[in-house]
Amino acid sequence: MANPYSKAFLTGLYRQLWTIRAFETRCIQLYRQGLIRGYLHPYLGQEAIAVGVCAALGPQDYLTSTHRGHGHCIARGADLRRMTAEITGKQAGYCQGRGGSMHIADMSQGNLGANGIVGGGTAIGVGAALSARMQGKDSVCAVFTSDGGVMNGTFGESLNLAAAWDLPVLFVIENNQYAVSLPVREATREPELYKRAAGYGVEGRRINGNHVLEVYETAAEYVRRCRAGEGPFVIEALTYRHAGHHVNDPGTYMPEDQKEHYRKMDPCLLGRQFLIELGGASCEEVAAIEADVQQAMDDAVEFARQSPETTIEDFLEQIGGDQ
Amino acid sequence: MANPYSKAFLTGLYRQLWTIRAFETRCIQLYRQGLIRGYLHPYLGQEAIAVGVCAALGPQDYLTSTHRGHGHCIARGADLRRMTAEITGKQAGYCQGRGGSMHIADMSQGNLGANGIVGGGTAIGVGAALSARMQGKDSVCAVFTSDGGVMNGTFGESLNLAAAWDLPVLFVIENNQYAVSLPVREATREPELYKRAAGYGVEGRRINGNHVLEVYETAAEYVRRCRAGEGPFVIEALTYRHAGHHVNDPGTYMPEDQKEHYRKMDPCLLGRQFLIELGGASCEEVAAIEADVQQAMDDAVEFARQSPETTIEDFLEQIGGDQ
Amino acid sequence: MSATPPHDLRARHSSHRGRVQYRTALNEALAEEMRRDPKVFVLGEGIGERGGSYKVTQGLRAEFGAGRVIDTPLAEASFTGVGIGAALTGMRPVVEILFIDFTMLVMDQIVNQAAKVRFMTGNQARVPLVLRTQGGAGNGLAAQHSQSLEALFYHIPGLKVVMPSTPADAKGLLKASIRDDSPVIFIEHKLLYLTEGPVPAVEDYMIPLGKGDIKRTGRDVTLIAWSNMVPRSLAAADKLAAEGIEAEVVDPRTLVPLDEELILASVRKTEHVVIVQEAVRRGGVASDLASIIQAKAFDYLDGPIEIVAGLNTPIPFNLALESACVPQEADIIRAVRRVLGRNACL
Amino acid sequence: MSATPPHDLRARHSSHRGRVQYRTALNEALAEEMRRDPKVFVLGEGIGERGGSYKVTQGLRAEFGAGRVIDTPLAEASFTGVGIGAALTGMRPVVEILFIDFTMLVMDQIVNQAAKVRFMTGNQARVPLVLRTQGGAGNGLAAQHSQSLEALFYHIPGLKVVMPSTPADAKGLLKASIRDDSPVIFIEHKLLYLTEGPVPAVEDYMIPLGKGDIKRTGRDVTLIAWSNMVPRSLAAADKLAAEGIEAEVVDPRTLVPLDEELILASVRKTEHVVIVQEAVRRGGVASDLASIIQAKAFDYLDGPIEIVAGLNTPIPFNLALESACVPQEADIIRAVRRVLGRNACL
Ligand SMILES: Cc1ncc(C[n+]2csc(CCOP(=O)(O)OP(=O)(O)O)c2C)c(N)n1
Ligand SMILES: Cc1ncc(C[n+]2csc(CCOP(=O)(O)OP(=O)(O)O)c2C)c(N)n1
Ligand SMILES: [Mg+2]
Ligand SMILES: [Mg+2]
Repeated sequence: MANPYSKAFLTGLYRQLWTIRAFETRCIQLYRQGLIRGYLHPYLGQEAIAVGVCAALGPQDYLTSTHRGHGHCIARGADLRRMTAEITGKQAGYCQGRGGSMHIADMSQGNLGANGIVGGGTAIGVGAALSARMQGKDSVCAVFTSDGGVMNGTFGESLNLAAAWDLPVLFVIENNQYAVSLPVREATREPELYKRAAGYGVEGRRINGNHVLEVYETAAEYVRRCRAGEGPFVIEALTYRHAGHHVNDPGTYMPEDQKEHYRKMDPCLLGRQFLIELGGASCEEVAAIEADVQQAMDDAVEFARQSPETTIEDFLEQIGGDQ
Repeated sequence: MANPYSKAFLTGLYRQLWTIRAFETRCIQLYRQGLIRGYLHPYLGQEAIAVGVCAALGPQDYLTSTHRGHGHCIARGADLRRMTAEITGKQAGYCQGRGGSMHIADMSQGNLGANGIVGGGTAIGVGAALSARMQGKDSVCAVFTSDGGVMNGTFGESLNLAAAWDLPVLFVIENNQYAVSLPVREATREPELYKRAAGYGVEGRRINGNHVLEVYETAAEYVRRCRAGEGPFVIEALTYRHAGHHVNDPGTYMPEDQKEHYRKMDPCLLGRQFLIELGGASCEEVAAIEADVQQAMDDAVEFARQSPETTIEDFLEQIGGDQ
Repeated sequence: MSATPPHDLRARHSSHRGRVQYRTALNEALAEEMRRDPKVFVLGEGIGERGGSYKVTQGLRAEFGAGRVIDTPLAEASFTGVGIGAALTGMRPVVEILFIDFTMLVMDQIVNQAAKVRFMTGNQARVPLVLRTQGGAGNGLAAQHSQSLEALFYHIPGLKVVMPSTPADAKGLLKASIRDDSPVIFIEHKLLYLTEGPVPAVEDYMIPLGKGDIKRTGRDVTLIAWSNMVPRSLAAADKLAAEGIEAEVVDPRTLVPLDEELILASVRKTEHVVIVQEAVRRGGVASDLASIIQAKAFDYLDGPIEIVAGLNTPIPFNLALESACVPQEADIIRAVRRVLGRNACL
Repeated sequence: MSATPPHDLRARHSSHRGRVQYRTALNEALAEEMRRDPKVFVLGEGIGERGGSYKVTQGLRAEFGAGRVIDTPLAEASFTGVGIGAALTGMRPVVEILFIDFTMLVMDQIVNQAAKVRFMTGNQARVPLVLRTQGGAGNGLAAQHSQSLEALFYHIPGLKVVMPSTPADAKGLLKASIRDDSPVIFIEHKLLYLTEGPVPAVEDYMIPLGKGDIKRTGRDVTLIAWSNMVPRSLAAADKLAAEGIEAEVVDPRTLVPLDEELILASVRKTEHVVIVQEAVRRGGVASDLASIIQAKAFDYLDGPIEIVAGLNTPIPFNLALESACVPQEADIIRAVRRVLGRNACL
């Protein structure tokens, strides 16, 4: 493999992979401690998709996210403090504690938000792309969706609109092979989900979603072609969750051998390997990154813990008469 | 062309083609006279699709229809009297005058009804097929839809469900190349609509929708294969309306040369030609069929005219407290 | 007489250009806003060359081009979502859904996305989207093209709901809706498009959302009505005047936000209330208005509030049955007589 | 004390098998109906092997097989449509939509198809479909997983709306819903699944749709509540009893059809009404009940009807804010004191 990647670039990728890993791992702990409530859908095992795609985006670009949205938020450069505050329901959070994990958004970076409705953000992303073009901007919108999300009719509708209007949309299907417990092969007769694109006149491709460089390269090509007016495109990134659907799902329906298979190509493991083998980083350097991330994470948790509770009085005043 | 068709069969097809033609032509007159109100979407120009598909169905089969549904109703064997009564809002109509043109249904023949919501019947048809299988019936459901109907997300959703569950559904896309005034090539980047099927693991085919025998043959093959458990299938029947979207739409956006092109392969003209050339019918025999149909139509109109108005008292009693 | 606030008086007092159709007033509102603000655009089915099923968008494509007057395929849920995405990123889309019945296809996008994004993101974003649609019975279009469904939107926090009854209100409210930062459900009525009325010929004629209007003053009974029930109530009021009954017709114009004070002031004056609603009786907006009035003006009422509403049934195709299902002039007159204790006249 | 009609008394008087969970009662209802009638089947997300998000369908796949306990992909609109098609052709499907919030995706199928087919076809067909779903706040699930949306279905003619508050009601009403020939929207509450109560151990325990229940008798004030507001109102009533206030708690159980007579009889007795609703205040079912009561029992009321309801806001994620948005025991108590003129206690 020729190596067109700089050490700095590979370091950046790995730092993000590891940040997501650390963030989710810590969130699960916080959940078990009762500091996070509601639903928590960890992104563990899928880190390379958010990181690879977001590395291919520029500052002017948009993304729409899913119910499993922490990874997209982090990969798009969100502040861990405000994320942690949000997920623990604090006023200092991105959404003032009103949104939580399933609604985390960072509009300042074009992250239009996670979504509690599977498929809910798909059409919204197409709208962002249309809007950008109308405003003369060079933006692309990455629409993250899932093997479940493509089953919702708005996937076909939105893909069709984006194609009919030649919009710069990159649909990213994170095929982790399950919608909760339903295997994708039971959800559809054609489990190669990218194949749906052709029927709408759209180019698509299935890639290894655990391989951050493969994700990055594919996304970079499609983003470039989107900017050249050739969009939309579809990426189906094959991947696998580390564990169950959410923090309380034991995932007993996931066969051990499959878990094992994907653990061997864990996105963080691969990312570390790229950094060392292609970037020439030393084990110490890797450890330093991880320590750095850990510290940022500790700091974020501390920030969230100390951050004041949102008050009911403020809330009532804010919602006022009519919301 | 080898001729596997009997004169009786071809006579049956032609009688139905001509019945739809006569029915729609008369309805337009009644509309102009103020005897029909509301929306009226004539099936003129598309007759071969309903006739060809329904000829391939057996008595145990189902169909779901569209807002342009008179043709399906007639081809499935409905009573012209009750149809005319319905469309003129009389109590003796199929739906007691409650439904009208857009909701005409004949449940006794497995016609689950026209639909005022474009795409509204698609999933319902899949349900009929599932239901039949659960009840151990050998039924197929023909889901009629349109170039506009496939743009609605339920088309992809329903196709996917039917395929995932191997259901005996025959999706029939009547591609008349417009949704009201929107040409299909502006509605989608891939105007060969049957191509969407492949992405769901489903076989589909585009055919000449004005050619009743081509429609019949394709439908017969797919219905047979549906009964053998190979369903679902998709037929895209290319066709063209004789005139505008509804009786008040002048259809000025339809280019003259295209209208002319399709007029030359008018489904009734072709049907008559098949009857004469393949069935060996004489011009007198054809004229007799047409006269017969005309008489049935006159009789139906007379029946509807003389049929008593539905009374408000009856209606109020019927809806009672809660509908 | 009008309850329009001071800053609109200029408009009221200016010379009118004769009478304008409701659909023309809407068309003017769209055209003016599109001229004023390049971020305003429209999308929907058949709104381009064709000018819309009710001709509200006629001429817009010619003036503003296909880039800002976008014909969509039949994919309501997604093109509404496209509107939301555009609104979140700096545009001001006006999405048209041909019939309010079809808004049932976009409920997720409206209820779970548009109405909630601002709240869920802790005020990071606004959704300045107008969803124009059209409802009501009266043309023999049967059960799937005749509903009055404002109550469904009225119940969802985060949405505004506007239902103009006159050409002037249509224009002034549509312009205000387009400039509003919240998602607005703007509901027209199919029987009003061809009605005519004066429209102030002033620049930027606007009516603030949340301001109702007294369409007729009267001392004996308050008739609360909106959309097509306003002209019908006015016609009933004219007939009642001949019997010596002076009805005040209050048109809230915007159901959310609601001009409660205007309604309550009228109730306190007349002490008798009839609410006229085209939508079916059960669970309609009229019930909510009644619940507010009885809570806030209980001591002024000397009898129950009457609701004249649609029957609890889908709308039938047959024209005679259809009109039996929605309030007619005679139903309003009878209800007024009833609340005034003139049962003898029934 | 119960308003249950005579043919159910047998059930009431029979020996109870201790206490049963709400979710277990639902599970029994499904299993019994599936055993009784091969036409009954269930479909939805994760209802097979997984047994449903709230374990209501646990064990059904094992007993009835994958053919009658169907796991669906995430395509709510279409699998609901599949249910309608199956219902039209002889089956009795029970469709599960995981959260009532997601029913926004199936509104077209429910409102424009299921509710209207029978009417539009002039009675040619019935749609014996039950749509089971689950709503309410209380678990920190935020704005898209916490709504109370019964008002939207309540307004649509052709639908029945059932909202059980106890395990016994859950069982009896679900069985009756499955046997009903109309589409029934059956709304459970996420906070009730683990609650326990007696369930009559009789064969085919059923509660007819349209029969409300007096959950507690009292002479001073009528508390009308449904779903999770019933236990909350009962708790409030216990506290009020300590102050010498005897509240009657009326649970309509089915909102459509509504047991108006039961409600009015209680109102005529107590002459004071508080309606407790978890859904947002504006345009909720409580408003409609208030409008009916003031119309039909005006002379019995000596003060306004109070509505204790959710705030007009999407539900926030933060738990403290969430509970501030929906009625709590203290809110109910305060409202009762208010209607009884005990303002001093506020
Ligand atoms: C419209 C809708 N239906 C159902 C759900 C409940 N739900 C949440 S996540 C999920 C499974 C999603 O699977 P997939 O889309 O593949 O995403 P993944 O969880 O695998 O990332 C379901 C059924 C929902 N949130 N929205
Ligand atoms: C969901 C929905 N959207 C819009 C309409 C209004 N409408 C009725 S027919 C029609 C065009 C349909 O075109 P197509 O589906 O191709 O069918 P055709 O009329 O050509 O038979 C439209 C937009 C509708 N009835 N339902
Ligand atoms: Mg998945
Ligand atoms: Mg068409």
